[in-house]
This record gives sequence, structure tokens and C-alpha cells, in this order.
Amino acid sequence: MEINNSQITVMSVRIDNSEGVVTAYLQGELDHHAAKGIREEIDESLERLRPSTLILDFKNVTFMDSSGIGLVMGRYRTMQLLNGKLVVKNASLHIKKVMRLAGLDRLAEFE
Amino acid sequence: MEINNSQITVMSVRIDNSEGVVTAYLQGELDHHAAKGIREEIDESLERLRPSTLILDFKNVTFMDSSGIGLVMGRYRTMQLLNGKLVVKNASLHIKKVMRLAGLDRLAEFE
Amino acid sequence: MRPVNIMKVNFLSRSANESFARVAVAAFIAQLDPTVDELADIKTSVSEAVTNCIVHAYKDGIGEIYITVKIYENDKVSVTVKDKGCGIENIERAMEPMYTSTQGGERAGLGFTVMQSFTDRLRVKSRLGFGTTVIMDKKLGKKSVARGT
Amino acid sequence: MRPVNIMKVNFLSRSANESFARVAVAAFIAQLDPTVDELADIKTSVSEAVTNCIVHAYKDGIGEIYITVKIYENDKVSVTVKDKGCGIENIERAMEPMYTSTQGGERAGLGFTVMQSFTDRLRVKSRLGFGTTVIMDKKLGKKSVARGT
Ligand SMILES: Nc1ncnc2c1ncn2[C@@H]1O[C@H](COP(=O)(O)OP(=O)(O)O)[C@@H](O)[C@H]1O
Ligand SMILES: Nc1ncnc2c1ncn2[C@@H]1O[C@H](COP(=O)(O)OP(=O)(O)O)[C@@H](O)[C@H]1O
Repeated sequence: MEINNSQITVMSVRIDNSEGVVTAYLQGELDHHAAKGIREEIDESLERLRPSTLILDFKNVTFMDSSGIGLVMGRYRTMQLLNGKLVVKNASLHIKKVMRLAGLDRLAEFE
Repeated sequence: MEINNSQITVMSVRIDNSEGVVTAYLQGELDHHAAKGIREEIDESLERLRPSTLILDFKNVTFMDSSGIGLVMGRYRTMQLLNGKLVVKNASLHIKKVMRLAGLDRLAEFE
Repeated sequence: MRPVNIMKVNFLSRSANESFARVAVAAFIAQLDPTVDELADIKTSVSEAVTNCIVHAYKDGIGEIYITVKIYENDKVSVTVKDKGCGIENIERAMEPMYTSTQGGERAGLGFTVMQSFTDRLRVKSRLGFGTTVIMDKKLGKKSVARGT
Repeated sequence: MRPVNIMKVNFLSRSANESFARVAVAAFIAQLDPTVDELADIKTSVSEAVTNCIVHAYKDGIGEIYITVKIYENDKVSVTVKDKGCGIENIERAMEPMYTSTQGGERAGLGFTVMQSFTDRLRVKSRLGFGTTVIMDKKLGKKSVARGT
């Protein structure tokens, strides 16, 4: 294994909105510490924009534990209330493995 | 600061020889643990090839403490015995800072 | 069997320390040259156990979390995560997938499920009012030995 | 002043643990958002202190090394590296630049010089036959607070 240096990445999210589709680009390590802030940012957008689709883009998520499952599940429920759908995009193999434990692959669309 | 993941890089050295010039391309984190193996590999080449110039290339050295000073000093002495010279190449600012503490900037040529 | 290398770390139950805990354990077992997958499995399991100490064991305050990592000759790693928090009343129920004692729906109740799936063996000991100890064992696949002095 | 966050780690004096020690300390202070330079200074100083425990304090065997990292409100970091090894007879002489008790010329005698140059304050306590404690303080320049629960 090739590894280099000491590290913590601060989690962040960038939110994009176009024609009823909200995309949340997540970045960093998604754990319990990080989840709260991310959740609040996403929920604030969902309330304001009431999109028909929420895309959670995991491309730049380098770590996720079951706190991330809570995040996805909660957003799935909100999207159901809005009669919309949830799409999970660009999840790494490791993150898919965690999501599969929760059966998230049966709830959200994966891209 | 932007940092990502947990890590240790195993130190390694690749040795190149052409027309009396031996170049040792160091890679990884140069501490006491790593220095011994690296030292032995370089010394074996110096004994065999008796070059007029030894170039220590630090381009891929991501960390160095005073064990690295010992390494450079020792090789400087060997090259003096061989009536040759020592060149230190591509040292990062941090590594130069460590070397300067030992006055290595007055012994070796820096490139 | 005696471990060939041991590391113990303890720190306060602040959520900012979750990532520290993962990195510390990963950096210690890096000497076994684990695969990226093995490292991710262990980091995730450690993250679950440590988060449980913060969210459940010490839910009403700040306490200490104790981690011990042991490396054995045959590339077996054992990680113990201990707290002196509230303890678990019913361990069996706590370990059921999707069970969580937390309100509000943001905990998935899958911490123990992750630990169980991503390691070879999970043991949980707890005493109400005294704390909880979680022991996770995992054998790494690749051959290598802890080197050094 | 009370620290806002504390981490303690101990491990065996095997040279394979040198890099682990650096990474663990760096990962813990990462919550202060240090600059790359500050992180390099601290990692180098920790590496010197830990190497001294391995090379000098426990030169004839394997012992335990204890590190404590404290983070204070004003972004001050204090790192203590302790061993129960042979101790230092003459601390003043030991701290002189280029002084080393090791034969063979592969130790530069600059460990303490590095610690002194790369931190704001260095204190060394030692008792012959009982061990040595090195305390290094460094104030990080950028404003930030340890966040979290
Ligand atoms: N260290 C602990 N101290 C006290 N209770 C715990 C601890 N770890 C787990 N528990 C209990 O077990 C339950 C299940 O834990 P877990 O599977 O990790 O799910 P979650 O953390 O999402 O609730 C928790 O909701 C909590 O009631
Ligand atoms: N933890 C320790 N235990 C015992 N002796 C020590 C310890 N740290 C340093 N020393 C003594 O102080 C001397 C100088 O240390 P240092 O400046 O780090 O240089 P070096 O490690 O290159 O010898 C060492 O050679 C050793 O005799």
C-alpha cells in the first residue's frame, strides 16, 4: 500500500440547483462529526427549493461510516414527503459496501 | 490545511550510475527506522562504483528528521575519502531547514 | 499469544476526535502493509465504536475513550474501544440491525452491524453505569511482519 | 489553564512506530487547522523525541513510550514525550548541538537542536535509571478553535 501523510479532511458540501433538480456535492470524510452540518445545509435547500430530485454526489467523499447512512436515509424520507426521488451518484466501492448494509441500494437510485 | 488520509510511506532508494556519477533517488519518509536500510544500499554502491560524484535526490522525500542529517554527513565523509563531492538535489524547504541546522549547506553542494 | 506490537491511545469524547481515532489506528496498522480495503474496513469499524462512545456512552457530557491496538505475528489485529459511560442494558437488542436508542432518526442503528460485517469477530462487554468495551479482531490477508528494532 | 482537548498514546519502542507517532500527533492537532510548515515542525520534533527513546533510553531492549498532546484555547499545543529508560546524566551536555553518546557517527547529535528550533519552548527532565521527559510547546499562528460536541 502506498500512503503518505497525517490527515483530516474537513467535510464540506456545495449545492447546485437547476430545474427542480438539487445536487449536493459532498466532499471529505462523512462521519458523525461532519454529518450534522452537512445535513442542515442540505435540508435548508430542500425546504427552500422543494426539488423533484435530490442528487447526492459522493465523488469526493473519502470516508463514510453509518452516520452517512443516517444522512442518506433521512434525505430519502424528506424526498418521499416531497413526492420526489433520491439519486446517489459516484459512490466508491467502500461507500457502496456501507450503504448496502442498510439496504440503501433498494431505496435510492444509484448512478 | 487540506489533508486526507492515514499514512506511512515505506522508504526506498533507486540507484543510478553513469560515468562516475552515482545518483541515489530517495523516496518516502527519512527517519531513523528508514535510514539504516537506505544507508546500507547507498554505501554498497559507493564501495563498488567509487564514483567522483554522489547525488542525493530528495525530490520524493516527504519527511526528514536529524537521522537524515546523519545519513548525509556520513555520505559526505565517504565522498571525501574518495576525493569526490556530494550534491544534494531537490530538497524541499522543510528538508533544507533541517539540513541548515547542521550546516550541511556549507558541506554539500545544493541544486 | 503475545502481541508483537501494542499501541494504546486515549482522548476526550469530542466529535472532532472521531477522525483522529481512525487515523491513529490506521497509522499504527500501516506497518502490516494492509490493503486499501482492509484499512477502510478497520477505519470504518473504529469510527462506529468511537462514535458510539460519544453519542451514547457519554451522551450527557465529555468522558474518556480508550483504544488499544494489538498486532500479532500472523497479521492478526485486535482493536479494543472502551468507555466508562452509561453502559448497555440489553446487549443483544443493541446489536440488532437497525436498533437505535436515539430519537430523531439520524442514527441508523447500524454501528454494530458495520463492526460485525467489516471485522472477523466482534465482542461487546458492558455493565450498566460502568461502561462498555468493544473488541474487534481482523486478520489481514497479505503476508508481512512488523519490522524494526 | 485547562486544555480544551487531550490525547494520550503509548506504544513500544520499536522503530516501526516512529512514523506512527508522528502521524498520531499530527492527526490530533489537525483540528487546529495548522499550516503545512507548522505540521512539519511538530512532526519533526516528535520524531526526534521518539527516536531518542528508541535509540538511547531503551538502547538495550524494548520499553514503552508515552506521548501526551494537549490543545489549549489560544491554539497552543503542548507535546510531552516520556520514557522509563536509562535517563540522561548530564542534560546540559546532552542538549549541546552535535553532542551524541552514540558511536559510529550515524547520529548527528542534533535531535535536541531540532526540537529547540522547531518549537517555542523545550523542557527536559531526566533521572538516571528512571527515564526522561521532554515537553515541547508550540503556539500555532492561525486563528481557529477545536470544534465539536
Ligand atoms: N458505547 C456505548 N455505550 C452505551 N450504549 C451504546 C454504546 N454503543 C452502542 N450503544 C447502544 O446500542 C445501540 C445500537 O448501536 P449501533 O448499532 O451502533 O447504532 P446507533 O449508534 O446508530 O444507535 C445504540 O443506539 C445505543 O443504545
Ligand atoms: N530519551 C533519552 N534517554 C536517554 N538519553 C537521551 C535521551 N534523549 C537524548 N539522550 C542523550 O542525549 C544525547 C543527545 O541527543 P540528541 O541531541 O537527540 O542527539 P542524537 O540522538 O543524535 O544522539 C544522546 O546522544 C543521548 O546520550
